[in-house]
Amino acid sequence: MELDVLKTVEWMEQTNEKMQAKKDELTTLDQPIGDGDHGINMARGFQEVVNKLNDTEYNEVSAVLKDVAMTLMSKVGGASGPLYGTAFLKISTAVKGAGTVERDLFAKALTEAVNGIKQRGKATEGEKTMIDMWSPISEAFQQASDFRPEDMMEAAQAALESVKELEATKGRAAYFKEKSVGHLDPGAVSTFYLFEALADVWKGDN
Amino acid sequence: MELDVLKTVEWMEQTNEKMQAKKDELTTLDQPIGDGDHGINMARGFQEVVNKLNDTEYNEVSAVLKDVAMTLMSKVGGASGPLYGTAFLKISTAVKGAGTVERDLFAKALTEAVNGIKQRGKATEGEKTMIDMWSPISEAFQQASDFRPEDMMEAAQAALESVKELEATKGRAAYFKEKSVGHLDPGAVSTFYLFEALADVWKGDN
Amino acid sequence: MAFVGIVLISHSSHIAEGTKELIRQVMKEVPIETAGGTDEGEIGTSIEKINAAIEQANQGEGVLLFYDIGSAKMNAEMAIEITGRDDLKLIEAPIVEGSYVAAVEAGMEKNLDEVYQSVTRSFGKKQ
Amino acid sequence: MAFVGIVLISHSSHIAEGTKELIRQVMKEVPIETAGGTDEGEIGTSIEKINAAIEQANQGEGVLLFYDIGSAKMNAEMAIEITGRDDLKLIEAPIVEGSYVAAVEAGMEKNLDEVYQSVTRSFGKKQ
Ligand SMILES: Nc1ncnc2c1ncn2[C@@H]1O[C@H](COP(=O)(O)OP(=O)(O)O)[C@@H](O)[C@H]1O
Ligand SMILES: Nc1ncnc2c1ncn2[C@@H]1O[C@H](COP(=O)(O)OP(=O)(O)O)[C@@H](O)[C@H]1O
Ligand SMILES: [Mg+2]
Ligand SMILES: [Mg+2]
Ligand SMILES: [Mg+2]
Ligand SMILES: [Mg+2]
Repeated sequence: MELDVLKTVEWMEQTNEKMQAKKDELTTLDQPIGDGDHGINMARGFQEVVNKLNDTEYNEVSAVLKDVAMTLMSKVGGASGPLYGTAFLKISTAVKGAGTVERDLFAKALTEAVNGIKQRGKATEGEKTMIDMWSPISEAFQQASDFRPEDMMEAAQAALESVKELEATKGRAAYFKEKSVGHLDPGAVSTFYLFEALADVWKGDN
Repeated sequence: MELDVLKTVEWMEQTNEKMQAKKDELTTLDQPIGDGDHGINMARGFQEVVNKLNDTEYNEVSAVLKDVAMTLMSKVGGASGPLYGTAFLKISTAVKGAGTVERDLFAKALTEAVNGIKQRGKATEGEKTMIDMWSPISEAFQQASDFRPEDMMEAAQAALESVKELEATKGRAAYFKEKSVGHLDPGAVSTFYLFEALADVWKGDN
Repeated sequence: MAFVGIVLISHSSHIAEGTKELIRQVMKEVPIETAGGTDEGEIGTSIEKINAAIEQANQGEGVLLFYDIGSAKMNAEMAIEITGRDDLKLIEAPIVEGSYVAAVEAGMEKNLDEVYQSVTRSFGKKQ
Repeated sequence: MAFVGIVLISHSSHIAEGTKELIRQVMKEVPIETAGGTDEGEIGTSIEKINAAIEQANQGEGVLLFYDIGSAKMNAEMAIEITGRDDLKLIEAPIVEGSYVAAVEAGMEKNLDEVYQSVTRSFGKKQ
């Protein structure tokens, strides 16, 4: 894995395409245990991200990701705005100065992102939020040095299954208590797509 | 004292005239420790009362007072609506069946009114509300059998003085805590005018 | 399916309507009725509006009433007494935050007492 | 005379504006600014709106921020961090009832900590 400015922009473009394609799915997931806007939030947020990136020249991956963070924070009206925003801001800070981001650095940056989300949302693993996707993916990154995109997606897939059975104790879904069990968490699913887009870009590495 | 239907209507008309004349004063009193609408509330409420009474034929004092109560409840937007409304409703119930209301019956009715206000407002004497006017006036009524309008107004005047020094613990003025000391309570002042109007009608008794 | 109804009594029609809007995003079916402002559209509350809202909100499962400050409570109590019904409960809880919780609970088909208890557990008493 | 400012952060612009209207009836001078809805006027909150409101509300005596539910809190915290100021306090109290108390306290020229304490004493914590 080698993220340079071009690849990072590509990652965001592919993420945006997925969010547009999955807009209704994400919104539908947010209906039974939320306010039914997660797809709208993500589609708007990443569209704005892509608009911003296409309008700007970048010399550094860190700068790209900072603009991603800022755009998501200001353009997403819901909880996912500050959460994704914080995640990207942490990654941006962690990779500052690097021309291309190698796997090890990215793994470190992901740890920071997870901590950032936890802090921002005052939540931890097992509360049925996007943390339950970000955290296992980050974990997976820390392990084998021959880590491949397929391994990442395997971790993501496994995480998705287990999120369903959790009871929400943070965010809007928490109001539904035990009724939240059996539903997917919309933020975990959008996070899944974010990393799926990364896997696609990464697979094209050479 | 003898309140018949005619006198009761006259009492309300005189009260209305006073409330119209004192509208600005009552509103001004409600500004430093309230929301500045008591004069507006009273002027509107009693105007509607008079409109209602002029439109209706009555056989009984009780029926007049019931309409007074209902009108005040529905036409005054603030706390004074249900409070005055409750007071008049209690008086109406207490004098039910009486063709003319003599002093003793009225004294009994006033006790009911005071209890009604207390219950409605979950308040008691000394909390700087209209209770601190209704209660001493009612007390005064219970005593001497040669009780005259002048005695009633003396009690009312004395009450007015002491209300000023109380600290509000109920109603909007309670938010101002110790800062409420030194101000008159608007509801106590409008109650003063209500009984002043009664004194005027009563004085004209024979 | 019938749900516990919710009535939002506020001195300001904007507060009542905005709260309803916030709830409607998450709960489409639970009956939410507003009683905001006086009959003249000024700041204050109206017993008639409260009564009409109660009537509308009651699907037979009872109604939970929220109010904002002080005198709204007295008008709410009067309105409840006037109906003579015993399936109405006035609650001392934050109007915006409390009614949001109540709507979610009502949507899960909890009964009036259960909804009342859930909201009460979630918040301290009002001033 | 300078007062502690109040910022009302709500998912609904109606809730924020209605609350301001309720307070304005009793407190004319205390700065009250609203940050209601998203930049697009939809239900949600906006860091930019919050920042603008903070800016407007600060007369040098600091600002107390109220929010309605969940995610508004995160946006409020982000906005506060962005300013880098230490005279801003986010409070866990009912947005309507709490800000009313705060406005009265601020109008009595209490300082930021005193206003914060008064409101906290009056209400239990939010959910
Ligand atoms: N406190 C929190 N900590 C971590 N993630 C959270 C928290 N609150 C919400 N989320 C995530 O945000 C997602 C909801 O995002 P979105 O629907 O855009 O915002 P909102 O709930 O404000 O409408 C949830 O599915 C969950 O993954
Ligand atoms: N809980 C209460 N018990 C008794 N009287 C009260 C109570 N609350 C308010 N009042 C009376 O009502 C008066 C205020 O009436 P008004 O200004 O018309 O209503 P609001 O305060 O709703 O604007 C106060 O001056 C006080 O005398
Ligand atoms: Mg949502
Ligand atoms: Mg939302
Ligand atoms: Mg008033
Ligand atoms: Mg008023």
